[in-house]
Amino acid sequence: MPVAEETKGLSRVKELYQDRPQRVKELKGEGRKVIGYLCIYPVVEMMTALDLVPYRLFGDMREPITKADACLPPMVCPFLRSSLDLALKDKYPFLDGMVMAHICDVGERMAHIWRTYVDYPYFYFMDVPHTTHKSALDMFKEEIKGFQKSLESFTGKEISAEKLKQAIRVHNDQRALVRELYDLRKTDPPLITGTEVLQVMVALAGIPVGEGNELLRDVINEIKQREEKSPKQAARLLVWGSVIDDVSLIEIIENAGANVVMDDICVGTRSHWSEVELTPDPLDGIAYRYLVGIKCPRTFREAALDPKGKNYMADLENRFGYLKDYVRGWNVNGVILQSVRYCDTHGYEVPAVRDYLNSLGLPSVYLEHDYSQSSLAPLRTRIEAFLEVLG
Amino acid sequence: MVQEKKRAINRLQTMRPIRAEIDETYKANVEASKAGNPIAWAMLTIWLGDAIFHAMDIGATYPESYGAVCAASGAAQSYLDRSDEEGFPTHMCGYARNCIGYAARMMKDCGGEIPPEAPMGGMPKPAVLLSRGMSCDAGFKWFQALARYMDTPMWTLEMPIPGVKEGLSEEVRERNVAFMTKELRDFVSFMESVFGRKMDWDKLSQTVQDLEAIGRVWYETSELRKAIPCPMHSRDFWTCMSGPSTPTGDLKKKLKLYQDLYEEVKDRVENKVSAVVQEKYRVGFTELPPWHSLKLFDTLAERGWNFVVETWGYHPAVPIDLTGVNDPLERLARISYSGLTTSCFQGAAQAGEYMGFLGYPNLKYAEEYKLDGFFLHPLLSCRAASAHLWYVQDRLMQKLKVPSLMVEGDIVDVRMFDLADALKKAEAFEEIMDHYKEVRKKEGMEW
Amino acid sequence: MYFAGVDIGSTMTKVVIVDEDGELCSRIVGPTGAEHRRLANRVMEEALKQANLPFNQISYVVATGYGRVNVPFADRQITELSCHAKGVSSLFPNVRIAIDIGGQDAKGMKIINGTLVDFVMNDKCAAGTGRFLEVVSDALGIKVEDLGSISLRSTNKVKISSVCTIFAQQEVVSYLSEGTPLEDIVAGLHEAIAGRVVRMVKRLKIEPDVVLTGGVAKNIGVVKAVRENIGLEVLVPEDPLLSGALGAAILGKETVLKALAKGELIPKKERRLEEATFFT
Amino acid sequence: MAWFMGIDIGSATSKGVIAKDGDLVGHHVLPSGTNYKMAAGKLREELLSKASLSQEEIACTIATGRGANNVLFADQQVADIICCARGINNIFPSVRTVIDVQDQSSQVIRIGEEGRVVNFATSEKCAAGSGRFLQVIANVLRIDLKDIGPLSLKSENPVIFTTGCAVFGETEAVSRVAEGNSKEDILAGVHKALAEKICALAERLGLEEEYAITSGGGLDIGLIKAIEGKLGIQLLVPPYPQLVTALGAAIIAAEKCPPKEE
Repeated sequence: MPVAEETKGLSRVKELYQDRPQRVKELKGEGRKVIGYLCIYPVVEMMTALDLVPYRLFGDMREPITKADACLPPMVCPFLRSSLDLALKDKYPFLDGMVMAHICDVGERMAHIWRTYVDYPYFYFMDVPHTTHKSALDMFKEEIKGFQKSLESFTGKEISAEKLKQAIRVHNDQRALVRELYDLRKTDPPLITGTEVLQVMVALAGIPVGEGNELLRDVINEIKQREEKSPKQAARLLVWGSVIDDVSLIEIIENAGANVVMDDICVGTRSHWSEVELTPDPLDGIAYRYLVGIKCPRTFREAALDPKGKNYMADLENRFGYLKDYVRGWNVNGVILQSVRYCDTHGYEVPAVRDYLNSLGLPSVYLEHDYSQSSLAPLRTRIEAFLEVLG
Repeated sequence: MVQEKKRAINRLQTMRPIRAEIDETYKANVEASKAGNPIAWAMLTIWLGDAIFHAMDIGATYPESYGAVCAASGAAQSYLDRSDEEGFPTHMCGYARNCIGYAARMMKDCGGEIPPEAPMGGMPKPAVLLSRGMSCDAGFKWFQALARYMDTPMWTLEMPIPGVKEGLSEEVRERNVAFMTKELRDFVSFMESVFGRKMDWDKLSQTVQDLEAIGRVWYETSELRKAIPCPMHSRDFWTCMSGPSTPTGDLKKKLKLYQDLYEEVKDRVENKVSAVVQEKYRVGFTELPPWHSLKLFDTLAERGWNFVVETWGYHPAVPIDLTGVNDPLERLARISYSGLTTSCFQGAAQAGEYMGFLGYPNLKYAEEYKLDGFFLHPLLSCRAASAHLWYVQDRLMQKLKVPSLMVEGDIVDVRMFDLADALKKAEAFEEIMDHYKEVRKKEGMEW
Repeated sequence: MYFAGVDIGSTMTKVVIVDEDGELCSRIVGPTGAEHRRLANRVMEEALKQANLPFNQISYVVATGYGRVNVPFADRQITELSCHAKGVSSLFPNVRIAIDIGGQDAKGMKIINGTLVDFVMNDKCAAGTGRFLEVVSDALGIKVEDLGSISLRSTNKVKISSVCTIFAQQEVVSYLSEGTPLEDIVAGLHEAIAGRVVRMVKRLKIEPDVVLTGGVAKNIGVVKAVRENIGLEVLVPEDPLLSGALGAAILGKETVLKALAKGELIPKKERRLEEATFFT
Repeated sequence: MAWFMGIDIGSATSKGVIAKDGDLVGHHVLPSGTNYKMAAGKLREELLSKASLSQEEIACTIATGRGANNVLFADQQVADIICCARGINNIFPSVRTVIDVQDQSSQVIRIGEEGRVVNFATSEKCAAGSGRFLQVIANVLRIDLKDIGPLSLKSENPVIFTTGCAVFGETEAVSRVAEGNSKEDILAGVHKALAEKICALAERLGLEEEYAITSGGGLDIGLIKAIEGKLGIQLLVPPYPQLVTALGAAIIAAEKCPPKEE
């Protein structure tokens, strides 16, 4: 096979997973503008509609945090500290701009710190309400409008409703393809491992949506034709919690003798599950998808009061009902709750989500780590013990 | 009358009735709930929701403030432990863990009654929970978590927090104020449906007026603290700070109490009376103090440390012109939006500061209050009050050559605070303050 | 038939051999430590000598503990949590909550009908593990074994406020320098560790019978403190160090008997005691 | 004629010096043990006999260190940060940044004219990044403390040592050995991890030359090289790194109280 031939499918995924920026660097060379963003609230459709390349920033749990220690305290989310650390170490020379959103306390603070110490031609901070009240949706729509305006003045181009709808369609295509890929995990054993899926998700976050869709199609075809299936395991697990952008943890889980068949994290279902509805005014659909559609504990949801007042179980159903579909659809028999240390939005959630899983009769275990490889190793025993509990 | 020995901190006499008044509200709430009147547990929303409770005759109690009470009285530890047992991660907000532990104890062990050991008479079982989407994630996640223990209706009040640059335009301001006003209106109808009472709009207008009056006096008082020597120590400020932001009790009476406070402080300024024996260092405090170890400030006062200003969240809102704004809800929205977040944005933008209300005010106070240094108190259990402090330390030094002392601790959990270590660092910090006083002089700064 | 359980903890290595009736034929305890860790086979050798058996007579070897992956001659590895649960419930059939305070971790196990159903574990912070007492007794200049009896003399235990073990050590020294009676300090230490562990275990909803194992369980002072913190009777096995290895041996036995019941034969394999190699 | 005494009671060792016009006339180091008061007393005896002086001839004594309040015979207590600054300034007047690696904590101190403290940063609320970490590892590996440095320098590829916690450093060291890593690589790994923590402190303060290292850390060539490598700087090492703070105390004693009248 000639060396020159470009790699496709999973091998391409592995390339992109190993060296995330390689593609945007090329595109940058071709004169495209690259906009970095953190977390999943910045509206990627807007960037796509302006031919900008959205590039999602992650941390690096293999790289010790040093520079960021000078401007972020040790008692905040190590994932965010790591992300800033990489920026301070000038790992993103190819960025033309940066978009951050009010994702959580530290995310909000860090946006301003980032902006102070690392300068880009373009920077936008997007406020995101915490409630899903009607008034919050209206306000958020206006906020997105503001983001659109700022992007337009940065590029000197206008986003026509048609262009925006186009962008929405391609991104929805990607969401549909991701769900198609996830369907391949429903079989027992799953056709694709959790580790591979995560690599795909990470790869997607670093390339233009169109290329991502091509890549997904290749991967899906490859997987469908797979001869050797991943080993059949007793445990079919769902992994819940804060961001996972490195395969280490999933590898530990799968090496311990389990299949990771579903996830509820923001490099997975949270970032791809819900679509943007094509509303007459596209912004309505976008606002709704990002505020209500994305299921992250940073947003407050509560069941409507019934005549007797408030009902905890109804509340749990309203907050976590989507997990039931995951569990049933993917035939999950155990859940691993994991979070980086100092993540408040996930921390407060843990007892409630366990209450809900118990109501479904699903065993779960909660693991906390400080987003460094060394902090993952000790989790092995807990994971193995959990699998022994599952029997 | 308690005859107390001469302390290094010269406390204000007019502070005591205010403290009594604030303590009184705890008892009042307990009695009210015994009498069958609903009591709300509310996060501090800096006026937003509080006025509405008051106008609807619903007593409000503040688990954040109560966290400080439990910490000061030593009762907190058992509630923190209880929260651990309930499965909440230990790195979470000390106030929240204290409250969650308290709720678990009240609902699971005491059948909904106030736990016997609860300090200050305790917080009665709430009829409604008001949380907030501003200033910290705990602000709503914590009350949401309470649903495990009580089927109490809950509302979350939203507060937009734009970036400095993004938030400058009038368009954004008006949009956000309109949003907040709408939020408040929805909250009122929520309350009306939960309690089956109608809002008394006249009373609300009156309440808001009274609050504005108290707020103005409170603001004027804090302006007086710019005097050298500073007449009012942070200890007194902390004792009184919840009054103006929480409209409990008789507001007319409250107004009088704060006017008396103003008069005493003003009198001290005229007679150059200092809040500490001898003001050697003027220090600002950021963010929340170690409620369990307040003796720290007495020891520092003996060394000539005067604490003269505190951070944004507690700093009285700058009064704004509201002529022509008749809707009391809109008035609340404007005061809160300006006071809590954006009033400093103009200055921040000019100074090229992106850390709007959390960063820039420290620079501003350093200049206005002629600070020798800042005491930064990062909380091991609170991201919201800590994430920006390293940055603040850097900006203060870069821009104003004002040094800051960083002492880690916690608002509630005494195990995380090392008094001896703090004092050791403070001693060394005095040399640093002396040094930068010289540096500022060399660079032609005025203090 | 004989079955061996090898429990390689962070500080102690334990081996237990049982026969098919579950009768104890051999029990060996040796220190782990940087070098000893490689010598699981030596300890095994001693165990065989004690039971006076050739290695080939051992039908099944289960390795557990944090060094379990480094036992080359093991047929299977099972986590210490399952093994402790099994071992403890073989000694106390009615156990519902087992607490094991090991050298470098502390575990709480919820057990129903002899099987593990839920657990909590601390291996993040040395405070609340056996190490805590070792490190601090160091500072006191007394043997860990003596801590228990000393603490019983305490009339007014001190409050240890440090969260970090190393700092607790310092706190202890300052107490000593202030002339605080030794027994009150030691009692304070026991309270500190018991408090931490019990707080964690309470997440499992504690109900009787409660059993305490691990080296620390030999310390009467800690047992007392744990009892006070739980408010329930706390049972301690005669040899609290062995429950992990015992459980491992029993789990091995069950595996084999299950297989035999299914009519599967356990292939007699040539057993050799090779040194662990760690370069795989 | 007046002599001044500086007593530094640290968590592991107690150090004392007698100085005259800023010159060391006598010094002594002993383990703090479990009774700081006794350690202080013993220290004074040793110092006096070494310098063959009587207590009356000591014009002033300053105590510092964690156990300072146990030095009953001291005229005053001064924070170790200040003492360390004065001490190093007396030895290397050109030094502007001191990296002080003690048994249980590390601190970086920026110094101005006359050894005034200009800024400082200390390690967090646990023994991470402190000398204790090294001791623990040395115990695990059964190595004498003084051999740590030279051994570590032999390392070809240091193990990645990410946990800073002293007690868990031990666990990690144990498993590293088990994995077959050499003592050299493990020690180098610890040094690397320690250096990272300390350098983070230093970077927070901002660096200003020249640099020196004091306290126990100054005795560990492995750590010194690791820090130098990471920050790209040269560290000056005083003849008795662990005595600098005590010396500073003695110098402050001279500043504070002029010679007693005969």
